[in-house]
Formats: sequence, structure tokens, C-alpha cells
Amino acid sequence: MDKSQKKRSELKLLYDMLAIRRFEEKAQQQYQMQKIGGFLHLYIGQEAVAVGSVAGCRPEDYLITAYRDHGHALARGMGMNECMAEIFGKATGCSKGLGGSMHYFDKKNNMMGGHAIVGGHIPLAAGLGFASKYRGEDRVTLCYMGDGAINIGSFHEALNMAGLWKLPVIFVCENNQFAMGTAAGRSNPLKEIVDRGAGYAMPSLVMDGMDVRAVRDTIGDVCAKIRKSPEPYWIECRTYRYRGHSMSDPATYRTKEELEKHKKDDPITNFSTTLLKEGVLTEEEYKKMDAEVKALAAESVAFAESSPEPPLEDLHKYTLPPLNPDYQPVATTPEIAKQNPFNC
Amino acid sequence: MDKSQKKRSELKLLYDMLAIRRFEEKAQQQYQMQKIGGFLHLYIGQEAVAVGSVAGCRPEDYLITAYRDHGHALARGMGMNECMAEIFGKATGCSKGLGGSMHYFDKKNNMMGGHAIVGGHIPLAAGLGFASKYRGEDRVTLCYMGDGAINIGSFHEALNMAGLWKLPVIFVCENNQFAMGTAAGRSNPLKEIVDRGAGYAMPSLVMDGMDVRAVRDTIGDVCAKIRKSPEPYWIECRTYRYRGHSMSDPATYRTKEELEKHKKDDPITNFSTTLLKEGVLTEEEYKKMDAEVKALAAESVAFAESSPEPPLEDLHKYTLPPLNPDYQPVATTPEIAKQNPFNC
Amino acid sequence: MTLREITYRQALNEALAEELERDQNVFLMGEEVAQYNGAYKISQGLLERFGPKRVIDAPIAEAGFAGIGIGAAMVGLRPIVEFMTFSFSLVAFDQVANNAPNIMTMSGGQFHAPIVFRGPNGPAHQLGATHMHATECLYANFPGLKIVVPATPRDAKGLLKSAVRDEAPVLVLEVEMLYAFKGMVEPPMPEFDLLVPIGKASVAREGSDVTILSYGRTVPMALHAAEQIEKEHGIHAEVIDLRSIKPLDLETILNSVTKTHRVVVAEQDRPFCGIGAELTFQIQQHIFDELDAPVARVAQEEVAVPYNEALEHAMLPNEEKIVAAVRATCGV
Amino acid sequence: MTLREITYRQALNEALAEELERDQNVFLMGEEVAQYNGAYKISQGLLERFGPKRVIDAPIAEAGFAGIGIGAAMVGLRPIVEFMTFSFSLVAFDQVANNAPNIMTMSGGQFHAPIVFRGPNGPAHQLGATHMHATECLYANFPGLKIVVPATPRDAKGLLKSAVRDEAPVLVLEVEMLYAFKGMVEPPMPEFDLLVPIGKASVAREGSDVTILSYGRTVPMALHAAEQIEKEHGIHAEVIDLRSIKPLDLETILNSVTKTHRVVVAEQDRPFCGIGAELTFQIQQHIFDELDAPVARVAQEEVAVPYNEALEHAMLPNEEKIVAAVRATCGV
Ligand SMILES: Cc1ncc(C[n+]2csc(CCOP(=O)(O)OP(=O)(O)O)c2C)c(N)n1
Ligand SMILES: Cc1ncc(C[n+]2csc(CCOP(=O)(O)OP(=O)(O)O)c2C)c(N)n1
Ligand SMILES: [Mg+2]
Ligand SMILES: [Mg+2]
Repeated sequence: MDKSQKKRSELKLLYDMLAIRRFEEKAQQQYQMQKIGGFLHLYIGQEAVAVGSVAGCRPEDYLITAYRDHGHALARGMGMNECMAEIFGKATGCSKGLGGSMHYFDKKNNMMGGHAIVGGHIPLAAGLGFASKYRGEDRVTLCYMGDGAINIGSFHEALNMAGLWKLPVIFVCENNQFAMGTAAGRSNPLKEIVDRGAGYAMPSLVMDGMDVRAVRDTIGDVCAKIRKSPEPYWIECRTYRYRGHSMSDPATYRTKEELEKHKKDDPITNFSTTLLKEGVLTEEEYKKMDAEVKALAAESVAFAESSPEPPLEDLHKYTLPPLNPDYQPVATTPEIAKQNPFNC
Repeated sequence: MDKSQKKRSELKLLYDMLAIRRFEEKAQQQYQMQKIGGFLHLYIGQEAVAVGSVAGCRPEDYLITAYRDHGHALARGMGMNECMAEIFGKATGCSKGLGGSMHYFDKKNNMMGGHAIVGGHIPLAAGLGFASKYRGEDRVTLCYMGDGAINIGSFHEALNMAGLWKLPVIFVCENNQFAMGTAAGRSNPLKEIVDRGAGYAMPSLVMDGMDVRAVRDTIGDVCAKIRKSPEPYWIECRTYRYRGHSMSDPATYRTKEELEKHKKDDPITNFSTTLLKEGVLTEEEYKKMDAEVKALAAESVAFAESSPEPPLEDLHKYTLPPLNPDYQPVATTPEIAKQNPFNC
Repeated sequence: MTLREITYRQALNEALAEELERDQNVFLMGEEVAQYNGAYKISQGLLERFGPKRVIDAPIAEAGFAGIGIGAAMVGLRPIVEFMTFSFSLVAFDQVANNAPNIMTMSGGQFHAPIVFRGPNGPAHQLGATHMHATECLYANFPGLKIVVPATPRDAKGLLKSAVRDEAPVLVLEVEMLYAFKGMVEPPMPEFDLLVPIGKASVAREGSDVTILSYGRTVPMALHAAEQIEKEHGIHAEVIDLRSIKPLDLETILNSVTKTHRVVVAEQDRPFCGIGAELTFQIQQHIFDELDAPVARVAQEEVAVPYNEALEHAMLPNEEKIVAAVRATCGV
Repeated sequence: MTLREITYRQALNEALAEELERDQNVFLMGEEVAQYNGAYKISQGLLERFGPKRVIDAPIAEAGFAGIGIGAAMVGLRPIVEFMTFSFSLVAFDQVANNAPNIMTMSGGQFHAPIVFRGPNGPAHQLGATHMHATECLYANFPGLKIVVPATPRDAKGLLKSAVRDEAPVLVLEVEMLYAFKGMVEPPMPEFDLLVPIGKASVAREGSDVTILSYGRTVPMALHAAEQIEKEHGIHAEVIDLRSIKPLDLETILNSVTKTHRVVVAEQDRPFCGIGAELTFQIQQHIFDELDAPVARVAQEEVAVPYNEALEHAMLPNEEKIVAAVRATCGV
């Protein structure tokens, strides 16, 4: 990578984090205006994790996560328009308005979904890794989960099999300190979440989820290792969510001071400050960038609002996929029909 | 304990192991004569685990295990008659002939059952420990499971919560090397099964499951610790099953040599030889003991055969327990009946 | 005795408080039930009042804490296990359906599991395909479970309290969409110990021309539909609130149908092998000759729940669909 | 084309072998399917023939490997996941019922999961309360799943092969009690590619007086009952083998009932919200006026399965119960 490429890629990290934040601020506002229904889980504060890890892997690597999925989707290259339209339930949404905030999917970007049952996607992630290994591809699967998800059975079963079969999956625990109102220390007996990897003999790391470069580099290193010789990794990524668990949560289980302390370690402020210091970025450029993503976020609302609803006639369209053309059912042959299979 | 008490208690260990073995040999024979239906999982080879651990705890401590439960039941003081009658499906069986081989229960002996869904009983064990702690009792719960059971979700969830809440439960993994035909190394990525405890920050031990004294002493020590200050333990207990997984399994997945090697480490032969050497036991006494348990096993078949079937009229008796007398349902009062709750 | 108007949520909260107060063996366990006061605030104030031994926050491990409840119940505690929603009980399915109700048979009657599983169940609003399962027909298939679905604040309180007193494992399937709904309820303990019997339906509205069998979320829909159909078509619909799915109050149902000869089932669950199918079987089995028209059912459409609001509305049961079914059944 | 007589077990084995042979994307995963050749020997010889990449022993982790299958299916593999029995699928319930069928809706049609879940299901012999669950009515409640229950070797082979080719998640619910049962089947591939269509019932025996709707384990029972009732009472019973629980072949069912006007459902599952309830609803909904008597059902008794053989026999459906139900329905 030459210097200008490097600069571009660093600026893109900042841009992507900023885009996620502005997108979600807009989504939050729209939710408060009751333009959006259901649940809305914001990623604000955790942007460095999605952006850094996506930057550390390749576009063909699979991404799969839980319901707090806007960050991963946008980092992966999905557009704000299709993302905003999805939470508006519109036909132009990334999941045609049928999935909602918790279910952002994008086949072309190998975004294998947000998934709403805690832990339920972790076996799917192992399945993606299984498929890559089965086919002899050097694809990696990045599977994100929360600190609360490490206590459920499907987590255990998936990590055990991934470890046993050496599947090329990076399990990233986004330890944002809370599962809803439950501080991580109240849901597991571990000193540190990274210790859980020991039960699966899995190479395990901690990474700083507020430092986008650190995330990118760690994921990059691990991906490189896995591509050479497939095996799963367990990574605890320390981060913090600024908002409540979902829009209905006032987050009274933590103090203002605690929140403020973490906000001081903001991944966007941190990184923009660094880039400013390093002379990669000017205040001017930053403002322009911010204005740009804000405009895009605002546009996405206009796009979503003016988009059509999914047609009512499509209600039954996505329940059963059409039959495969190579499937040729055979009717009972007369010879067989004459048989008396149960001897009566 | 004075010397003669000690002698008696050591002889009882031998007696109990021998009783289990002769009982199961008889059961096996009856199965082959088609007097017993369903599944029959024999414990032969593993007797030191149940006998030693029961000897190491108190009668009020809860025992709970999987479907390979004859050993635990007999060690716990259940009679051969009720145990044999159970697999004959008779009304005199420990579970009235309704449970069968996989479901030996005995309330008065705190035998909380054999359980047939792999791992399904492990949360129940945590629940028993929870109840003891809730009530401030110093009871311990011993929860046995196979090496195959450590890979299922319910294992994980139960151990996590037991660790988190410091429940007084000893989780004993009877590592008999195989889950059906799957060697333990083919079902988990661990070097040693004892390592799984690290994922729950749980004190973890290995014990030799072929040495009844070692088992008794280890369990005794751990129980003493837990009674003082409740917390769960993870114990890998190395043992071996001589028979197939169940009666239908010819166990072709292992060599004769492997089996013979393990039989040389037989818990009963080992211990009787030791006792002989130590002068605690004479050849004569051993023969008498063996004759006695053989006779009891034979008698138990006669008992089972001559016992009545559970009455057909009882088919519906055990589906719903009768209402509690302190439950006094109240019919709708007229005042309430006049309300129009949905404003129509 | 002075009645008070309280919400369904408050009624559940009172029931929990009264039972926790009455019996030291009763405890409440579930995700966010303690410090957070419940995801839906059903357990508001209970941690403060009863302390962390009796009101316990569990990790996200439904199978695990359901099983812990069953184990504790086997030795005499009276656990109330909250599923944040019954959709999440699907990961605990084996514990709820295969352990809790079978312990009694498998142990030859020595043990049983007096446990309550409770939480919101069935359709909510725009939560998507995985979060809105109506589980009543799934669990109703398992012998040994009792299942109640309260539709009013009074029933919410009285059925939950009865469930705690029952020796069987009881599922109290609450209706999230009715949590804020108000109704008259007797005063709290010690003045009044409200226990609504499990297994008794109520006639929520009397009528002579057609019977609408409803429960939970569909009770208010059925009542509103009945009003409309009376106004617009002069048809007098009797609305039955099943309250208890298992045991089913067949007597009340058959009495009504014997009078009206026509039935519409308004169920909140999915149709295939759902509650309506079972009701239909039992009605035609017992009083085939009393039926003047086929039993009609209004249920969810046979699709995964879409997020989009209009599609969701189109796939869920609603008032208009009940009105249409009643009209078709009555030929008007 | 020369037919051969093979067992139901062998038929399943052939189906697996042919599909593994045909498509490199097909793999078989489950407990003991490889080295042990299957707990019930359905996968006999497949490891040796296709190697450990295609035939894979899994740890005891049903939810995990069901989910691995779904994930792999989302990106184009064609997994066949064996549950040693479907009773053990209850620990994987959320994956089978909540993940597999919903992926398509949730992703707006971008992904779906062409996966087969197969294994023995329903009553076996003296396995007790937890090991004999007939799961068809549970899974049938979920939109997006297809469910077949073969009763003959030919259907076992042809339906399993069709299931592998189907794009939907398909449950092939086998009948352990029929594994050793023999029947005529077309020659194997490449000579003949036997694909029995999913969603078509078969008329296993023609008759004019009463329709017995059966599937799986109850098909031979129904056929024997029909013979007996003809001999002893001159009643000509038509026996339908549903083969597919979902989609249901309503046309074949309604045609038969329109002819006979009387129905007995012989189902292997539990009654409450079971298959019989659904069949009854649909029949009376569509051809209410054709019914001369209430639909009768023969199902399990409403109890947990007892181990004792006589009690077990008394609680399961059987020939005598079908005969009795037919006689009652026909008034003889
Ligand atoms: C099986 C299951 N149980 C409960 C829930 C409800 N729930 C949704 S998110 C959540 C907390 C998860 O916390 P964590 O894993 O730390 O992720 P975060 O929200 O912090 O990103 C809970 C309990 C669920 N969706 N699925
Ligand atoms: C959830 C579940 N899956 C599969 C089975 C079938 N099964 C019964 S025992 C067994 C092997 C268990 O092995 P292990 O835990 O080592 O115990 P062991 O038999 O060696 O005592 C299996 C796969 C089951 N009973 N439950
Ligand atoms: Mg978290
Ligand atoms: Mg083992």
C-alpha cells in the first residue's frame, strides 16, 4: 500500500464510523417520531468494532451478527438508503421490509444477517465456516455476539464443534459490559470473558474495541493465520454502548459518570484526533466528512419515506422457496400401485 | 471411626461394587432372554465411581445422573428387588414400572433419578443445589454425566449458573472414553476433559474412577469444602465401560486389546486384592460375599417375575398431580361479572 | 369489598407479590426480573421488597434456568420462571415439555414439578418472525402441562396465583398487547385472596346466534366484533373466553354451541394443528348434530411474521376477520 | 424395470447413497452416522464409500449441528442432518422451527435453507416418556417447513430423495417400527431416479364406506383394521396414507370423504392439537355437508408414555382401537 492508499483507507475507517453514528442518530430520531416500529438497538459507541474488523478482513469473508446489526451492515458496504428503508418496513429495504432492524441481510456483501434470538446465529456461523472448509475456500467467517450471549447453550455447542473441526471462524464477543441491564459480571463467573475460550482449547485474545486500528490489525492478523491453516479464534473485544439496550431502555442501571467516562474514550473522537495529529486529516476535511454522512443519513430518511410498502400480494411469497427445476417427482407406477406392502 | 468400623466400611465398598456387578450381569442375562424391553445400559466397569462417591457423601446429599443409573441407585441403598422389578416394568419397581432402566428414582434415598436426555438433568442438578442453598442447608448435590454430555447446551448453561451463583454441586464427568461409538477425543477439542472447568472458573480435579478409595476420599474432601462454603466443582473421573453402550451395541469401535487392558484395571479385582493384601478380607469372606450378592441378584429376578403389573386403571394416574388442599379457587363474583372489561 | 381498576400488568405484579409474601418457597427467576424490574416491568418493585434471594436475575440461558426451576420444584420450592417472551422458551423446549411434565410418570409418582412458567406469548407489534410465537398449541400437545391465557386484569391476577398454588407445571401465557389494559379487580391480600380456577372458561358476552370462541389477545377483538355484528346485522354473538387452554372447559363450550349451533374460533396462534383445530375436533365429536354450519377459524396466516406493519396486520387475526367469519358462518 | 424387495432401512440407505453420489454438496451429519454406521444403521457403509468429509460424526449437540446445517445450507450446501431420534430434536427446537423456516422471510428472500432433517420419530417400544415423541404436529405448526412421513420402503426412498432436492427445509420423519419392513422398490440409480412427490397422499386401499386417514406407523395398522372390518362386518374402508403432513394433499382426502361420508383418523401422535384435529378442521370446513358422522380419531392417550409394556400398549394407537372407531363411526 502506498501512502495515499494508506491515507484513503484510514480516512475510510473514520468515514465509516461516522456514517454509522449519523445513520443511527437519524434512526433514533425517526423512532422517537414513531416512524419506526418494533425494536431498535443502537450500536453507538461500538462503531470501531464493526468498522475495524470489516477493514481487517476481505469482502468475501462472511459476516454474521445478532440484532444490533446496523454497524456491521453499513461497515460491510450496505447503503444507508436500503438500511433506513428496512426499518421503515419498505420494499426497498435490504430485507424488503420483512426483516426490520434486527434482520439486515445482504447476499452480495456476504452479510449473513442480523439474528434476533440470542446465540441462535452462532451455530449458523459455524455452518458458514464449515461450508468454506468443505469447499476448500480460504474464506473466514466473522461471528459477532454480545457479552450476554456467551452463557447460552448454542454458543457452547457451536464453539465446541468449531474447535473440534478447526473451522475458520472468528468469534468476536463485543463486550459492551451489559446484556440489557445485566452487567457482564452478573451473568458469568469468569474473571475475564476471554477466559471462556479455554473451555474449547481455542486461541483467545483481548482487543480494544474503542481503537479502530487495533481492531483492524488484530482481525487482519488472525484472518491471515486462519487462511493459512483454518482454526477458530475467540476474541473478547472491549467496548461500550452509549444508548440503552433498545429504544425503550432508559439505562438506569449505570451511572451518568460511568457513561461519561466511556464517552471520553469515544472511538470516533479518538481516531479523528489521532488522524488530525498525524496530519492525515484536517479539521476542514473532518467537517466535510461529517456533513456528507449527515446529508446521506437525512437523504436515507427521505428515501425510506418515499419508498413503496411491500405489496400485500407478496404476503405468501417468502414462506416456501420454489421447487428446484432439477427435481422431477415421479408418480406411483402402476406396477408399484398393485403391490400390497403391508401383506393385507 | 474405630478399626472395626473402618473395616466394615471398606468391606461395604467392595460389597456394593460386587452387588452392582452381579445385579447387572443378571439384568443382562434377563435382557438376552427377552424378559426386559427398551434400552439397557450397563455400568459394569464403572462401579467404583458410584460406590466411592456415595461413600464420600452423606445420605441426605442429592444424587442425579443419566440413564446409566443402576450403579448409583444400588450404591445409594436402593434394593435389588425394586431395581430389577423396575426393568421388568412391574408395579413393585422403584418407579412403579413406569420409568424403566433409564429412570430409577427413590425419594427416600435422595436418588433424584436417572434421566434419558443427554445433559437434560444437569440443569435439574443445579436446581437441587439452588434449593439447598436457598434453604441454607449444607446438602451437596452430586451430578453425574458422561464424557459425551459435556458438549451439549444444557451442560454449559447449568455449569455457568452454578459457577455464577456458587451452588453446592459436584459435577462428576464419568469419562468412560466413549459416547456410544464416539471416542471422547472425537467429540471435543480439549486435551483433557478436566480443562472444560476453566471456562466456568470452576475448581477442577481429575480422579481415578477405577480406584474406589480415591473416589471416596476425593468426593469426601470436596464435600467437606462445599459444606463449609458452597461452590461447584468440576471433576473428571477416568473410568471405562466393559459392555457396549447399550445391549444392542457390539462395541466394534474398540479393539479387544483395549478392552482387555482396561479390564486388568478392574475396580473390583483391584480393591479386593488390596483388601486381601491388607488382611482386611479373606478369600473365604470374598467368596461368601460374592455368593450372597449373586443370590440376591437371582432373588431379585424371582421377585420381579412374581410381581404384579401396574394396574391398567392407573394409566392416567401420574399425568397430573392432585390439587393442593390449600388452593381455594374462587368463582367469578357477580360484581365482576357485570363489568365490561373491553368497553363494549 | 371495593373493587379497584388496575392494569393487567399491575394485576400480574400483585399476584407475584402476594404469592412471594404468602410462601417463602416461592421465588421468581428470569432475565432482568430483578434489578431491571422486568423487561415489561411485570416484576416492578419486587427485588426491593423481597430481596435478591427471592427475585433473581438469570443469565441468558433459558434451558438452564427452566431446568433449575424444575429441579428446585422437585424438592419443594415453588419457582416462578419468567421467559422474557415465550418465543425464547423455544430454546428451553426440552425442559418445559419433556422434563417438567414427565418427571411424575418417570418416577412413578414420587416426584413432580410444581413450577410456573410465565411471560408474554404470541403476537406483539413488529417484532418479526422469531419473536412473536404463540406457543399455546405446541405446549398443549404435551400431557401433564396446564396452560392458561388470561385476557383481563382479574384473570391475570387470579390465574397466576392459582398457577403458583397448583401442583402441576403451569404455563401462564400473558398477552403483551394487553399489559396496559385496565379492569376491575378485588382488593389485594390480606383482604382478598383472588384465585381464579384453572380449567373454567367464562362467558364474556351472552348471545344466541353464534358462538365465538376466543382467548387472550382475541377476546377483546371478539367482543368488539360481536358489538359490530349486532349493530350492523342484528346477530347476537356469544363470546367465550377460554381462559384455560388445558384443561379445556368443554362443558361451557358445548353448552354455548348447543344453544347457538354455529361457531367461529378466534385464535391468536397459527392455524395448522392449532387451538382452533382441537376445539373443532372436540365440538364435532361431542355435538356433531348441533352444528348448523362448519366451524370457522380466524388465526394467523400460514406465513412467517413479516416486519412490515401492513403485512403484519394482514397476517394476524383481527376484528374485521372475525366479523367476516361470523357473517359467513351465519350466512349474512 | 425389475422391482426388488428391500427394507425401509435399506431404502433410506439407498436414498442417502444416491444423493451423496449425485451431488458433491450433499453431506450427512449427525451423532454416530459415520463410524458407527448410524444408531439404527441407516447410514451403513456410507462413511466407507464417501469418506469423512461427506459423512460426519457430530458431538451430542443437536442445536449446534442443526444450526451448522442451516448455516451451510444458506450458502449452497445441501445438508442432511440426522437426529438419532426426533425426540432429541426438542433440544434443537429453536433451530429447526425458528431459524430454518424463517431465514427466507427475514432476509426478504435472499437466503433460504435447503436442508433435510431426518431420523426416527414417534412411538417405538418401551423407551419411556422422553424418547418417543411424535413431533409432526409440533413442527407442522410452523410455516415454511415441509414434513413427510414415509410408511413404505418405496416412499422412504422416494420422499427422502425428493426432500434432498427440495429448496425448503424438509423433515423426513421415519418410523423406527417399520425399519425392518420390506416392500418393492424400483432399481437404484443410475437405472432409476426415484423421486416421490412431496405433498401427494396415496390411496393405500380403496373402499366406499368409510375413510381411514393414516400415516407412518398407523398405515399398516389401518390396513389390517380395514381387512378385519371387511371380513367381520362387510364394511369397505378406504385407507389413505397421507405421506406428506405438510403440504397436505387435501384433494385426495376430500375426494375420498366425499365418497365415503365417514372418517376415522388414525394418527401416531398425541391428540391435543395433533394431526387429527387439523384434518378434522379442514374436512368439515370444506365438505361439512358430506359428513354423515363426526370424524373420529385414534391417537395416543393423553398421558406421558409409561415404560410398562401393557400400559404402553394401552396408551398407543393400535389396530383394535381403529377397528372400534370404525365400527362406532359406521354404527355397527
Ligand atoms: C434466547 C433469547 N433470550 C432472550 C432474548 C432477549 N434479549 C435480547 S437482547 C438481550 C441481551 C443481550 O445482551 P448481549 O448479548 O450482551 O448483547 P448486546 O445487546 O449488549 O449487544 C436479551 C436478553 C433473546 N432475544 N433471545
Ligand atoms: C439430547 C440427546 N441426544 C442423543 C441421545 C442419544 N444418546 C443416548 S446416550 C448417548 C451417548 C452418551 O455418552 P456419554 O455422555 O459419554 O455417556 P455414557 O453412555 O458413556 O455413560 C447418546 C448419543 C440422547 N439420549 N439425548
Ligand atoms: Mg452486551
Ligand atoms: Mg461415555
